[in-house]
Amino acid sequence: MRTIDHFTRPKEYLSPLDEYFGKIVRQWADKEVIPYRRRYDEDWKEHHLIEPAFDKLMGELGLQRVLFPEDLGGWGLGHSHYIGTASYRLFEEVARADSAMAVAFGVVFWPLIMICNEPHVNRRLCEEFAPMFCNTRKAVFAANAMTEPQGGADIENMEIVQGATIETTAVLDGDEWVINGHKLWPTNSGGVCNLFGVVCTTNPGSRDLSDFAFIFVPADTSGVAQGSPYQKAGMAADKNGDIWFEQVRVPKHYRACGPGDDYKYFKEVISFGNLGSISFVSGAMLNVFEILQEFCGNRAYGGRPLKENDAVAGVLADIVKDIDIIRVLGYQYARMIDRPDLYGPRWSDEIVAKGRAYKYFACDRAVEDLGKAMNLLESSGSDRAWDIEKHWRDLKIVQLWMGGKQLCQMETARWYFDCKTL
Amino acid sequence: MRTIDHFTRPKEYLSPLDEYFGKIVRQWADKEVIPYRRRYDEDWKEHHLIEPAFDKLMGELGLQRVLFPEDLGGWGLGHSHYIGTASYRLFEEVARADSAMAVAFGVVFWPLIMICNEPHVNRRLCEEFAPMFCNTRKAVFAANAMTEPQGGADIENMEIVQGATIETTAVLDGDEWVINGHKLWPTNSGGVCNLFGVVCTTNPGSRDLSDFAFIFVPADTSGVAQGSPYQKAGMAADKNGDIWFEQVRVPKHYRACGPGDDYKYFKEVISFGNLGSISFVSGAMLNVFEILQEFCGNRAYGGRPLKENDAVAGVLADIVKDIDIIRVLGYQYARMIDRPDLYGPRWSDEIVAKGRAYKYFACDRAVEDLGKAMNLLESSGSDRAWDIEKHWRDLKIVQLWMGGKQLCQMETARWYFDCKTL
Amino acid sequence: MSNLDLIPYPKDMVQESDVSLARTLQQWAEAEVLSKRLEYREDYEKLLKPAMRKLFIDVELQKMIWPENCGGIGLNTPEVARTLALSLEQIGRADTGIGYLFSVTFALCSSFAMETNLNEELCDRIAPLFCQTQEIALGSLVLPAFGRGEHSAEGPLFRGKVLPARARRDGDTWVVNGKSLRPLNSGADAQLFGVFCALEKEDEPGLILVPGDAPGLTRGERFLKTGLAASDNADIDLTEVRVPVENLVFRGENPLRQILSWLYLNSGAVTVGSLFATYEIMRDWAEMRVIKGKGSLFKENPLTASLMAEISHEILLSRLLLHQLAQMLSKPELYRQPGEERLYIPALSVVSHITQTAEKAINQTMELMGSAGYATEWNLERYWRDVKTMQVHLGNWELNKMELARYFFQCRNL
Amino acid sequence: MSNLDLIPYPKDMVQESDVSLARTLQQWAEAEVLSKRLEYREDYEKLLKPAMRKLFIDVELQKMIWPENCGGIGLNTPEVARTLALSLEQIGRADTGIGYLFSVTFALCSSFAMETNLNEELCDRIAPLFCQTQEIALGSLVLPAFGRGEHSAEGPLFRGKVLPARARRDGDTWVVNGKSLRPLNSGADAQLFGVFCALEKEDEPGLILVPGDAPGLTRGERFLKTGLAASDNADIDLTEVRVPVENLVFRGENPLRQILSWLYLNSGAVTVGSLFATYEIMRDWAEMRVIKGKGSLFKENPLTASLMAEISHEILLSRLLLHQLAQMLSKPELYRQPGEERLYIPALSVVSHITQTAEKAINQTMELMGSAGYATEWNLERYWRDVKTMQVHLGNWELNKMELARYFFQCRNL
Repeated sequence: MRTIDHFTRPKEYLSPLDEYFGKIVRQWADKEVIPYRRRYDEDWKEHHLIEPAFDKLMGELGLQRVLFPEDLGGWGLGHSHYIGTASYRLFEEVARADSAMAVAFGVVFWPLIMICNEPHVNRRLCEEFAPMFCNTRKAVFAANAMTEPQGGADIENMEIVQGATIETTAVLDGDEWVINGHKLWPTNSGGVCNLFGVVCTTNPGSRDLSDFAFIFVPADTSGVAQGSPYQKAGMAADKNGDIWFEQVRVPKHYRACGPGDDYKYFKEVISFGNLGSISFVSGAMLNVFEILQEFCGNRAYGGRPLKENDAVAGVLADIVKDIDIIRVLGYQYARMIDRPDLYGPRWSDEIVAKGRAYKYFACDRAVEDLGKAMNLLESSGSDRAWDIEKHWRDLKIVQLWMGGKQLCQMETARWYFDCKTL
Repeated sequence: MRTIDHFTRPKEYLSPLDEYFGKIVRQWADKEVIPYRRRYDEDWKEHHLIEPAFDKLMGELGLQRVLFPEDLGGWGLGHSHYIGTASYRLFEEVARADSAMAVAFGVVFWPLIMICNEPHVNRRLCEEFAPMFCNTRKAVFAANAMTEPQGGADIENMEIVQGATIETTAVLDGDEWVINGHKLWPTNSGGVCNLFGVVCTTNPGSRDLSDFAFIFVPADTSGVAQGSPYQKAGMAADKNGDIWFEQVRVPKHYRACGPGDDYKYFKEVISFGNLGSISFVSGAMLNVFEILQEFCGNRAYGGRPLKENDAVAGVLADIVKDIDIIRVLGYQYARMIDRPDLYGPRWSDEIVAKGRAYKYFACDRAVEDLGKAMNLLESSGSDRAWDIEKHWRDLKIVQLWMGGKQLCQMETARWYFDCKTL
Repeated sequence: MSNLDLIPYPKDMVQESDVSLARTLQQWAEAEVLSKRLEYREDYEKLLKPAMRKLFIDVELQKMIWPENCGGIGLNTPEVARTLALSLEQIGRADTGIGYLFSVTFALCSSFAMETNLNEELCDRIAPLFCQTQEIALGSLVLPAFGRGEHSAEGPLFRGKVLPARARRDGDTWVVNGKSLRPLNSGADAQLFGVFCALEKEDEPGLILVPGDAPGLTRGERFLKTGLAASDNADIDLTEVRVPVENLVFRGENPLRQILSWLYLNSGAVTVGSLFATYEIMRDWAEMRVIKGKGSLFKENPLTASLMAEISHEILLSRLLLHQLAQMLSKPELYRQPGEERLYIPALSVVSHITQTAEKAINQTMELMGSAGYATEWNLERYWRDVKTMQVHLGNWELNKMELARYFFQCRNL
Repeated sequence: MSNLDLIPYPKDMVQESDVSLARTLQQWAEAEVLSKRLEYREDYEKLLKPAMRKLFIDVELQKMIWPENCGGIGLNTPEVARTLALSLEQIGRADTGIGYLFSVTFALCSSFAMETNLNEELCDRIAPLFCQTQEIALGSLVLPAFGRGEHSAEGPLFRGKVLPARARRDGDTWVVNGKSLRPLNSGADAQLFGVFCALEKEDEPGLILVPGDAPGLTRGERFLKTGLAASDNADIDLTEVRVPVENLVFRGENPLRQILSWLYLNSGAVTVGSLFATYEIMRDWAEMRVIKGKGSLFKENPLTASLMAEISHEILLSRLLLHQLAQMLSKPELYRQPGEERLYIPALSVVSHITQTAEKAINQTMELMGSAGYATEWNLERYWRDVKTMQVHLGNWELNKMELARYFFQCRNL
């Protein structure tokens, strides 16, 4: 009998933490999430059921600390040579149970990448923010406030827009930044966020990349307001809402890397975003494999298990083939992130573009395969009871975020074909 | 300006011979093949144009020797830990120019795998056959005579058929095998073959795997007859025809590995067949990228290069994304073949099944992408002059051989879902 | 202006009465559902029942198929196919689930209320449930299902599947038994179930009508599902349920095919309607959305325009196919009876194409809209969940294709 | 027995005369092409010309559209659409290339020989080329093409593309110039070219008829291509070619759309015919092929049956769409003139669906047949090459979709 561990992974790439991470998170998933997840959709606003599971994972198991340096209570992933492959395994195992929890957990690292990763560690900010995540047994959430009402994912479409459409402003007043603006949709907003990384401009309309600023704002700073969460097709464990910044004042040194570098290393954030997205897809799809094994092994057509019908088996083959390929691809990309010495910096246009390409491939395959899987199950395919419809709703969201497919296509074409005007 | 070398390869997997192989074969391709390949289709029967190019590659550059041990004039690839990745690079570069030449060249190794590869080196047969390939500057061809009139690719569908459908018989008479049977379609038949590896049975109808036999038959042995080549949609450089074996006598020790092992290691042959197929696809598709760069860069729509039209760029993105993924996947599979210590034996059901899965993925993507590429070029897409239609015809054949998609699906499903009756 | 008139349909096939009914339903859709979405955003389900009441009772849709002498409208000739196509487009545009409930109800009743197979005794007895009431009346079907483990324990197979219930003859009643049956819809509140049963001592299975209030029929918990909120579905148990012998509407495969042919036409029309809604949502988005910073309108970007064109292209083709099928169903003299393979196969083919195309088309529209695609606020995601749910209820495509294979290649052992 | 009657088409739309012509063409297809494939296996092209002669001359197909007073058959009213759909199915079934040559020729002549836009003077002058000859007569089109590098050098753009030639008025003649023009077909042997030209001192481009023997018209080398062997194509050069002013058939976009609408209908029908051939080849294969060792027939395996069903399903749908389009073209009073967007867009949509579906369907059929799929012996690979070649000649789908986007979303700057 095969298990999800039979799907291919490049053995030589696995991180020293791989086995340990895999073990503790899978136990957590099987015990704390999978038995309850069918009731998560109705819990989208309150998180009565969801919050305790987060506390276990992030606070008690302490996985929200991993990026920070060891001497600050972290696990030193930020300066390791296996941040990509190690987080991939973490996210994959969480996503197997619930990809919304995986993204909420993963996004905790998203702004911290700007200050915890070599070669651009901002020691002062690490020291300042580490305690918030390391000295607690409760889940603590961070978020990247990027998207704005007018532009959708324009802000991620750096190549073209170059920050010119950013309307959230940061003005230096003495040694404080004064931030004003309105952001939408970030993961871990809707009231749960503790620390924001805010994408803003020091000079509205400017295409000068040194005006692009990434500034940290603790959620309890006066002038910060979070709206209530939006209702969505899925991903109940991930809250998204509006955030308003009105005359918000933070210390000057809360700017992550400084003029130019904020822009440069923000592209590393995009790379990690794509890596995460791929890992969420493979994790959820591994669970889909488990579900298909059970359904097609125990339901009969013509008196034989469904899986023994050649036509059904053909579809099953198409699905596991994709899962295996997505996983290989995800680990290859994680390795490219782990080894800039071999593949170039994580923020290079090449790494960003290839991440986009792999991400939209993984999402497209998953959405199509989930549609086929639901159809194989007939009416059970749309029952909450089988969980496939859950993964279908959740992974659709992964496909749509971060600018969606079209932005991925444009960045892929732009890099490979040197397009100038896309 | 990007080149085909910008497509991802796992850097840590590359063989010590990678650069050298890449360099000499690419020179050969650009000089000896690409300028002439548009006339290959009319040369399908005679090979007036094609044969000299083969002699250069296989005889003069000596690449037909690589599998044999060094002391027999070979390059020792058979006992190396990089046979997979090294051959992948070789085949990819040849296929970039002409995938039919890549398969004809690759299949030279196919039967030799049975006797040149650790841990089942048959030293006596290596010594006997090495001179045929190593002491000449002419191209020398080998072929696997597998397919039979009645069963199509049944013979490759080992799991189910277990050799029971093989009608080509080998009867031991003293120290000689007496072989009778009729084979179809092998690459490098149609008159060009020098050495056959013949799949036959020592006990017709038996499902006892020790009755499955793989026996070498030099093409000039009396009783061996090759028919003239078939006319096909493409792949003019690869001749396929009928082969008749009538009372053909070869020494007893020409059986590759012996009862049981012939069957066992023949599955390794399948694995290499799938590895080769993937490499042919990625090689040809790399050339498609070069062609698209040229066409979409120099043809204009609305006064701007085609590649600057967002809708066209979307299709271009879909295509390069697939090429990059196929290549990553191909090298991962090559590595799995190189490192049985990490991934298990090359003849294991897992390696065979995953090879099938990757192969049908690669072929399906390529056929669809080539259809899109031809459509992008409008009427130029069907012109011989642009070579895209050539790759389209050739890769379609790669998709169809070795049992085609359905067999790949069944073996994938069978392995992942423990199906018993597919 | 919704611009739906840009999507052609075969005008020479429909009558003025069809067009005017469609216009009425379009008004209903806009007044009762589309315009109220915003106000009910937080609890969309609350608007469903009132809207359904308007449609089923006030517009009298639930009387449609019944003969006039039973208090119905008497639209029970084959020509109703064209009426259904145009009408259900509008209902599906408003809400897929409401359209689906009507589709199944009509298909069930078509087995005995159509002119071609009119069973007056049954009509007289059943019609009041639908025609003499101020309550919404729903019909539902219980069809063969996958077996569990070895089928030997589960009685005879029908086309590879297990019959959901068994019936034995006892004097002038049928006694029906079956555990945890999964109806296509409305297990929690349907007034009439058509249950496909194994008939004791007979070779052929048959469809038996079981009223929702029949003693021995118990309804399980309403369960959660992806879409079709209008359908309160639940498993049902039948324990020694007794119904008059006449409730056995038919035996064998062809009559079942007839029900399915009508269900396929209706579901296809509902899906095309949902695609209309998709098109309208996409238009709104494309008109107001700006990309690449200010200035460039979403619809003027070649890539997004290309995808929008692809989607509209598929909608156009689906509508043409839908009305072609309606035309075929409306003329049995030319195209055979819906129970015959010659008509059943095109019906299966068309509805499969439409529902599969719709899944893809709505998926792509969501891609165009980014987070607005999955935000409840924009309504699109509901059509996406609804259409997919309806599609899976039409059956596993791989297994449905076995029917096509038998037809096109005379396969015998599939 | 080919079992093609298993694939339905809208019977209520066609007249008996259409059916009988189709029957004649079916006989031609079987006698002149299908049955001769084996004997001509090594050199299939050799059978093309004789078969075409039979079709164009003996069956008089090349007289079809011409008015009777010009020696033609006079099938030049919109109703001919339904005739074309049924007839070209049979021609395409025999050979895609022959069907394509007829398709383009008819479409070109439709611009001045249809009752709705009859130009008697032109008909009198051109008809003899087709009606008073014992030679095969072919028409061809030269349409706007991609620019090379900067278009500034290449004159005005038409819908983003470059006009292939320029014409200046000189008294009562047009003087046409253009270098290395790529016709849709038959550059090496067509008797009549329709060249879409930039007209000096005019804003709108126009279509000018250039006879194949016009002084100043030179034909390049016949070039090699993937398919459509029946078309001997070559680039042509026009150097100071003089034609009467009346040869300017029309100016502007709508008349071009009309030509294309007819071309789309015809190409769609030819493709459906090629799909019929695919279906027949697949049936033969499925009947004789055994898999998994002896005993189990190919068509009885659920996986292969599923794929065979998928393919047949697509063929069925394509045929329904084709005849729906024919119906729309045949009734301009209900569906507008073919030159109007309201009809042109559905035509583009339908032919794009059919040709894209056909590519996929034939691809899948080849997959079923393994090496027989690409062996010339089994004939399938030729339909695969032919259909794909015809498809790419209908234009880049991404750019064609811009037309759909303008129609459905009123885009202005695409």
